[in-house]
Amino acid sequence: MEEVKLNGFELVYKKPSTLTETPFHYCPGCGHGIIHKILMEVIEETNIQDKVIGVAPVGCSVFAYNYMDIDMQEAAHGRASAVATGIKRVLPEKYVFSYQGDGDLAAIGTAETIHTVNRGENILIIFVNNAIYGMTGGQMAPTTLKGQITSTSPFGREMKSAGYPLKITELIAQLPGAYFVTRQSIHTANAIRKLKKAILKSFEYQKLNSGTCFIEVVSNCPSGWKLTPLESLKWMEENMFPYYPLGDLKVPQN
Amino acid sequence: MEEVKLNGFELVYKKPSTLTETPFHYCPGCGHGIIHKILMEVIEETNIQDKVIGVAPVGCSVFAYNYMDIDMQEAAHGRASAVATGIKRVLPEKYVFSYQGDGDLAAIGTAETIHTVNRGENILIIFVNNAIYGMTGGQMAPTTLKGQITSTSPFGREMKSAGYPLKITELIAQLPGAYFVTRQSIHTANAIRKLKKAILKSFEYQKLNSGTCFIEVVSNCPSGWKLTPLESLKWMEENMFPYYPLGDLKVPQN
Amino acid sequence: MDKNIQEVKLMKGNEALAESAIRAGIQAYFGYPITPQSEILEYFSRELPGRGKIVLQAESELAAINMIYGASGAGARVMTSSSSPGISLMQEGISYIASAQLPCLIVNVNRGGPGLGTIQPSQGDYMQAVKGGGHGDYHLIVLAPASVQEMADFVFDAFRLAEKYRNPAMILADGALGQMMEKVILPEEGSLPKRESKWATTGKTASRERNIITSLFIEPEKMERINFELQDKYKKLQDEVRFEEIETEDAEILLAAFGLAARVCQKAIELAREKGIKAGLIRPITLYPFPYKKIEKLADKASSFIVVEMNSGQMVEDVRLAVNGKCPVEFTGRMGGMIPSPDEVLAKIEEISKKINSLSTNEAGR
Amino acid sequence: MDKNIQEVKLMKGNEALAESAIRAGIQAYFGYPITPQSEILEYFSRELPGRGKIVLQAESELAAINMIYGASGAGARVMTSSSSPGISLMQEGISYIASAQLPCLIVNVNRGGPGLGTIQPSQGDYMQAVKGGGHGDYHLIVLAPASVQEMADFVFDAFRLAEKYRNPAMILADGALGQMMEKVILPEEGSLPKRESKWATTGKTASRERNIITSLFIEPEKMERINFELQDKYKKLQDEVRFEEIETEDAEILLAAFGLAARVCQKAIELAREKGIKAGLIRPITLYPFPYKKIEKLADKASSFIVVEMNSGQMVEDVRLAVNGKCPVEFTGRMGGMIPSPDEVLAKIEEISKKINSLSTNEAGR
Amino acid sequence: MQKAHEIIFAGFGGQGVLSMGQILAYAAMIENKEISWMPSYGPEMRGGTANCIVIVSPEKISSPIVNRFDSGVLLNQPSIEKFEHTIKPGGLLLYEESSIVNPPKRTDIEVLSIPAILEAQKLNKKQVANIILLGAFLEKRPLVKTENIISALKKVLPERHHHLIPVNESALSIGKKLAAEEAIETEKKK
Amino acid sequence: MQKAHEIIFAGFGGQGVLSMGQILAYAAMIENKEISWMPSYGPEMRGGTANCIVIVSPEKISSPIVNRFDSGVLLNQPSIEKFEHTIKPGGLLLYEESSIVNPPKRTDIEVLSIPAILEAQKLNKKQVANIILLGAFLEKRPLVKTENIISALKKVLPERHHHLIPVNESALSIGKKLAAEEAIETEKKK
Amino acid sequence: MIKGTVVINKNICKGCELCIDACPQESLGLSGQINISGYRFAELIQDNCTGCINCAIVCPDAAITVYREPKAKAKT
Amino acid sequence: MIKGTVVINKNICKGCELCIDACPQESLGLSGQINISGYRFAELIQDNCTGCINCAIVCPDAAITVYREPKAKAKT
Ligand SMILES: Cc1ncc(C[n+]2csc(CCOP(=O)(O)OP(=O)(O)O)c2C)c(N)n1
Ligand SMILES: Cc1ncc(C[n+]2csc(CCOP(=O)(O)OP(=O)(O)O)c2C)c(N)n1
Ligand code: SF4
Ligand code: SF4
Ligand code: SF4
Ligand code: SF4
Ligand code: SF4
Ligand code: SF4
Ligand SMILES: [Mg+2]
Ligand SMILES: [Mg+2]
Repeated sequence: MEEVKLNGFELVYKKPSTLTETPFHYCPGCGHGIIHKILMEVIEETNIQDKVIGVAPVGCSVFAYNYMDIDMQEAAHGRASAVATGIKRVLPEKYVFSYQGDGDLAAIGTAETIHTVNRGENILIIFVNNAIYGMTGGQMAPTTLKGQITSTSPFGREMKSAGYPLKITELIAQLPGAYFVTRQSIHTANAIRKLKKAILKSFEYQKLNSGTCFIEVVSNCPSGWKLTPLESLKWMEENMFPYYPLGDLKVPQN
Repeated sequence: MEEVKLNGFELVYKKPSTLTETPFHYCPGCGHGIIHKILMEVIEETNIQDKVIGVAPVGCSVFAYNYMDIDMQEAAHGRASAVATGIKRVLPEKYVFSYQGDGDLAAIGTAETIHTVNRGENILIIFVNNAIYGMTGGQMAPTTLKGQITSTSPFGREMKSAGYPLKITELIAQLPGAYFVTRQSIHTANAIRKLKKAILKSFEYQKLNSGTCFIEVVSNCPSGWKLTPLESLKWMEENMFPYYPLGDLKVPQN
Repeated sequence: MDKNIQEVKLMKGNEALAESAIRAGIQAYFGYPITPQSEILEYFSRELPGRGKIVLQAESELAAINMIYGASGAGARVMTSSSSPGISLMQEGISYIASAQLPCLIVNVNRGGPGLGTIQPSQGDYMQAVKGGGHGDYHLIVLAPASVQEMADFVFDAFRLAEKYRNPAMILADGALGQMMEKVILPEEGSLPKRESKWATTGKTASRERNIITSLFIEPEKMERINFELQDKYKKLQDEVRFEEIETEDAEILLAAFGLAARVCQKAIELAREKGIKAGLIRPITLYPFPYKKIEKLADKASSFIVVEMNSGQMVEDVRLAVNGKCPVEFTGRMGGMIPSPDEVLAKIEEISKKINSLSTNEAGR
Repeated sequence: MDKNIQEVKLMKGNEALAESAIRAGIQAYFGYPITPQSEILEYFSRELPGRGKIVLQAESELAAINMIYGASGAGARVMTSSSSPGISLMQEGISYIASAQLPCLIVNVNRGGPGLGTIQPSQGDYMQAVKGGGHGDYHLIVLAPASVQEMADFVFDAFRLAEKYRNPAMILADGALGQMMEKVILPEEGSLPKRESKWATTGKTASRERNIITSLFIEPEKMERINFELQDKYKKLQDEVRFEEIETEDAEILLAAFGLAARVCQKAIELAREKGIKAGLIRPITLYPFPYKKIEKLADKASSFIVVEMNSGQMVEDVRLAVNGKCPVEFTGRMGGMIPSPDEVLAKIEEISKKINSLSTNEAGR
Repeated sequence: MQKAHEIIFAGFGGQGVLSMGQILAYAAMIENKEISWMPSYGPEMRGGTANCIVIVSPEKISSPIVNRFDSGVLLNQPSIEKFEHTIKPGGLLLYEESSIVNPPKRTDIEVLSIPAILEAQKLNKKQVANIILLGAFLEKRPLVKTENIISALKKVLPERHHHLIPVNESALSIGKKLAAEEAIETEKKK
Repeated sequence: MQKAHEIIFAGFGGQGVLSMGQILAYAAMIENKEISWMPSYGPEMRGGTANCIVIVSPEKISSPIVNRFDSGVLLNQPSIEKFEHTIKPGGLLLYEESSIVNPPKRTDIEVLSIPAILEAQKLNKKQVANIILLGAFLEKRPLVKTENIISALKKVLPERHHHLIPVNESALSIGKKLAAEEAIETEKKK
Repeated sequence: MIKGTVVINKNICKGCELCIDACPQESLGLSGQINISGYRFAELIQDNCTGCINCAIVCPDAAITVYREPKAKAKT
Repeated sequence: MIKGTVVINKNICKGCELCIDACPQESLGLSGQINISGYRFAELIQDNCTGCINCAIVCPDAAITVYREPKAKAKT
């Protein structure tokens, strides 16, 4: 990082240059902001800004391209991994990632997600699981927990009719096309440092052309959950981690 | 079975009455015919002809309703399980099954398949895996084996680009909504007897309203494989069984 | 339920539509969230389970429309709803439903397109709705409400027509009609007769042949017969044409508009008449069947039509087909989520009226 | 490669189209099998890998069209192909591609619908192709070949137009054109200039701003501006109108038909002229942009139009819009996979010609 | 009043601007007036500002969305930036004092600054600030009778909050008082 | 010949009916005639019967699909049922003898029965039965020169099968001979 | 040993030979004739059928009906 | 102990308090004022910042810049 001085003090952290000046439109305390920032830190530190193409989903992060100062495409709802496949196949030398929410990746996009990984497309899929449809106002997601109240599960998610919270990452880890599969979160500075490492690794792995890297980030949605940001992190730890345990699900064999 | 005499001999086997008089249009030795027949034997023996609704896929078995003498719906390609969901939800007292090929269930229908089972819809899904797209002339299916030659993998299925043979039944077995998941085949009389038992059980389980029953049938496609019927069974045993091992993947816990 | 008392309520269009559907006796709703109509799914999620009816948030619009296929084929009164991109995803399923002749209701709360576009109100899906967005020769019955009251009322009309003709029906609304609150008197529960479909797949009893729901007819001769059936049905449907006329009797300039745009036109007409311009409005209520005959008649008296739409000019083609050259057909509209203001429409009216007068004076001059 | 020698070949329409696409330098094909066009994917599966190009059998048409979005957005010359039901599944993606203004080729080898229908040849998807099957105000560039030769040639035209106007192009063929063999001279490899798209997402170099491919413009004002851009483009496209005229100079009765139907009409015209009836044919080659002006002119001289289609009468609306009441516009056609025979068309010609003559004699009588 | 009155209510989410509009709409309904209430709607996460357009009219309402307003009730700075210029000449602009750094500058409309939040804190019920503003608005533009606002409140508030009706009533009258005084003030200034 | 000649080839899949048509089409192409070859296509599994329509014409061909034919070459019973009545009066119907139980009954067309399979077995090359029939057809309807059929074969057959050209040549001439004799036979019968 | 026999519907048989392969008694074979669909069809070639119904179970076209000598009778 | 300090961009801060919670030194708090977006924003409330950058890492709006006294200087 270049040396900037503030009355003799050294700069030790500043917003990455790979983020634009546009302030995030996200609600206060939303994990999307944290993940965007960390992702762009990695892009900056690995110097691949000119070699990376990102795919934004339809979801709260639909505007990701307003913030990430890289070439990006905005995909149809659920099709981000298909769009990423199209890009990577014609630009095999470039780094390609998709950034998707749980509704996008695990509901409407289920087929594209599974087949993209099954083909072992050499891309990184970042899966932001906040157990709800944030953008559309807090409806039930495939990852919504048992009994969790949302605008479309007003009496709490009920298995008999709405089905079970879908652990799609566990399914993904089964596919031979998956090279690195991990579940991380953003509830503490250290968790965020771990997430950053996972992203860093994934871009290194992408050079190897040996399969898909898949990072689930258990995240929050204060607005959808109707909690303050701090409450939301607590709720996440108490309710989401037990069902979506953090850690690596599949690590490269060699 | 009613007593019919042939010069003093007793009838011990005849085509089930739940099959219409229309001869199958299937190619010689095709497993679809065997599976249709066995399925209709179960319907006949359990006396549920008036309580069962079947869903035919788009695939060679698209004409199933010409042969099965029960109420049926013909679904759009890949959507049979969604159609079955629609039927079962409004007719919860009836027995509902979908009958789908590998292209239908594991390619274009992946999302519907996974979410139908994840919701634990109380239906039976019969998944006929012949590792190829039969109806359209022998193209590669998600289940096509490594190196297998098809009209769209003329040099043999190659992982780097086409991805890996998809063991969707193994994924299905992971879902809490799945109640009974098994893989059977049709290569011998005994295998067919086992398959029949599995179908019988599945209809019994459907009364319990405790989740989806899923039966994969490893089957053949002499035409698509460009083999004689007998060769096709041999090829199936030698090549498909090792990758798609027969047996129960999930049995009811109780 | 005091719901049945004819009391005036203040409701959002989306919620009035949903409550009306409950009163129309729907047995199941299958849908997927999308702005600006998620309130429909949310309303059902609150209200249906308690009444022993089915509400299911599908994994996608694609799944939802095929659940509709199954449920309607099984004899149930069912509906789905979405907005533009979601409706596009349903096109294959809609073509299947039309071909298999399954009655159901599909609601499109139109937003600005193309693509992801914007979530603001639009009428950009007119062509998709009336000319068939899916493959093959089929038509939906399409009703276009222009108020919260009609959002509620047309649910009953849609089911009545859909079940009478064994044809899918669509209510084509827009984001504003879905989101806004207006006064509404809801239709009475139970006032719509139960659906009866002997052809439905409910289990083959000994007393009848098996029932089959399909859209596959591999021999082209057979497929053509099915198509003739459909075309006959569409001819019969012409009897169901509905429209609203406002001050058309003496109108020199006739506005043609549907849905929200028609309301803007109504205001514009008042303003025009204040300025002494004889303007009137024809509002197609059924977009399919389209009131060709009526408009053709009106064209005999009018000196010009002005079609006003919240799109690039889609219904204008149907108006031109009806007018068939008898008089000029002008167009004005806004796109991508914008709503024309009464003043904009007035300006167009004045422009055209000047044209007409100058023409007539010229003629007088000769 | 001897491929480049201008030799006459005998090829299936589907394969001629695929080979032509290779010569047009496509970098990738994404598709999913469906009759009657699977030969396209199969041909590419044999030919592309050896040439270091991409052929990918997607998990569905839905995935395929979105792969096209990504690949075209990344600057590559790409195409997909399918038949009616598969094309319906692509409608959301097509609307996105049109909105994001991504050049690409989509081939629809039309089969009989609606629904699963039949796999026999049809023109039932005309409306979907030209009026927008997806949501919002957009148009595809639509080319309609009528021979195996044109199946090959139009691939080059489609890419040229698509890339010139940053707009998706469609080749609307039918099952017969795809399956039949005819003589064909394939276009020369390398005769189409490389695609250049400075706006493509290829990695943001220091020397430029980042490139973004999107169809989302949440403020309606912005979305409307995008729509104006699109509408301007569609106006410009009118310069690209193409059609074929056959014996129109002295024609009393003008047939209008596209694709395979036009070939049937050609035969019918010969038969009619043998019987002394002055018949001619206008064949739109670009279905969008549609030759309105040309047909309007022709309407001045002709006493009647007869539109002949392999559907219930879809293009007939565009012909009526062009003729705008100047003379009657009749229709005859077959549906659901049936092809009209020259004799059927001749019969219609004779019927109309009688009508006309009786009229004129009546007038003479006065 | 014989013609339609078109009002924009705008502020931060959570300041109760949507319900202000709804209460007015309900009251107008009780008086058998024609009404439309059109909320701004957008992707959830854009949060921040919210607004609604309310039209009260003796006759059928054409477009529920208009771009120029007879009155504006604005609760934050962004709303001032966005809507000050949309008020018709001779129209009314009410704004919440404490939230505004740069007050409106127009002179061709009546501009009133109401310390609603301050007054609400005095009632130690911050939530009624919007009702105070509504009161102030009605003082200047008596579109509906006060008693109907109260009955409207009964409709809008869930049963369990009906004990809040009294404090809302006082909020209303405070608002009216403030508006009356403010008006005189501004007169004096001239 | 000045007008288009429309032929239907039909039989079981595997009897080589599609290639018969293709070979004729190639030969016609060599002679710079206009041609169209239209195969029946359907869901794979319906298997069984296959057919193709070949049109050879001096001028541009309009519809590649016609319902009435100048000639028919039919290799199995179902094809007879399906196509016998579609031959134009005065037309030609050739069929493979051994496969047919109920032969055609029409008298307004020329009907020839050719023991192609039998003769092919004599050549012990069952696969050339279709070429024998093609030869027979060309004897009756010389649409193209025999040498061009040979060159067409070279085009259609993959290199590795070119050693089969000779046997195909003899098959052709056998067909021609059979047709000639058969014709005389039928004459006699009258 | 129990005696049985089978009746094969030659018109719908497709000659796939699965029954022939499945028969423990090798009682079945393909006929030299072809049926209306052009298939050689299966037929009994020995009188040693035991009525085990294996052939009927594996027949994809449900073309086989199986009969068996009644136990009673067998004993005598 | 190393001395550090932070600069918070009050205009983009949304007052989510994640930084406040993440600060081991409890150096941060919410201001009484609100910014143009109507949010109370975070600010330094004690001069005990060690420049550990935790706050900056957790900040969803990348509103925080962190500085630290150079080691060298610290030693003297
Ligand atoms: C085809 C289609 N269906 C539905 C929508 C509406 N929609 C937009 S975002 C979204 C879900 C967002 O949830 P998620 O993917 O979890 O992202 P989040 O906002 O929670 O980050 C939906 C249903 C759409 N835009 N397109
Ligand atoms: C939307 C759509 N895409 C493609 C097709 C074409 N199609 C028909 S069946 C089929 C696949 C059949 O394979 P499978 O499901 O394995 O069934 P099988 O024939 O092998 O039994 C395809 C791709 C279609 N009818 N509809
Ligand atoms: S709605 Fe939820 S996910 Fe979306 S920005 Fe707000 S907090 Fe984040
Ligand atoms: S194509 Fe294959 S799957 Fe289809 S009927 Fe023939 S053998 Fe069976
Ligand atoms: S019943 Fe058993 S023994 Fe008899 S033929 Fe069949 S398989 Fe052979
Ligand atoms: S199994 Fe059935 S179809 Fe196959 S040969 Fe035997 S009888 Fe014929
Ligand atoms: S840098 Fe560390 S110590 Fe300083 S304010 Fe931030 S978190 Fe607290
Ligand atoms: S974390 Fe960032 S946004 Fe949140 S309060 Fe601290 S500085 Fe403000
Ligand atoms: Mg989410
Ligand atoms: Mg298959």
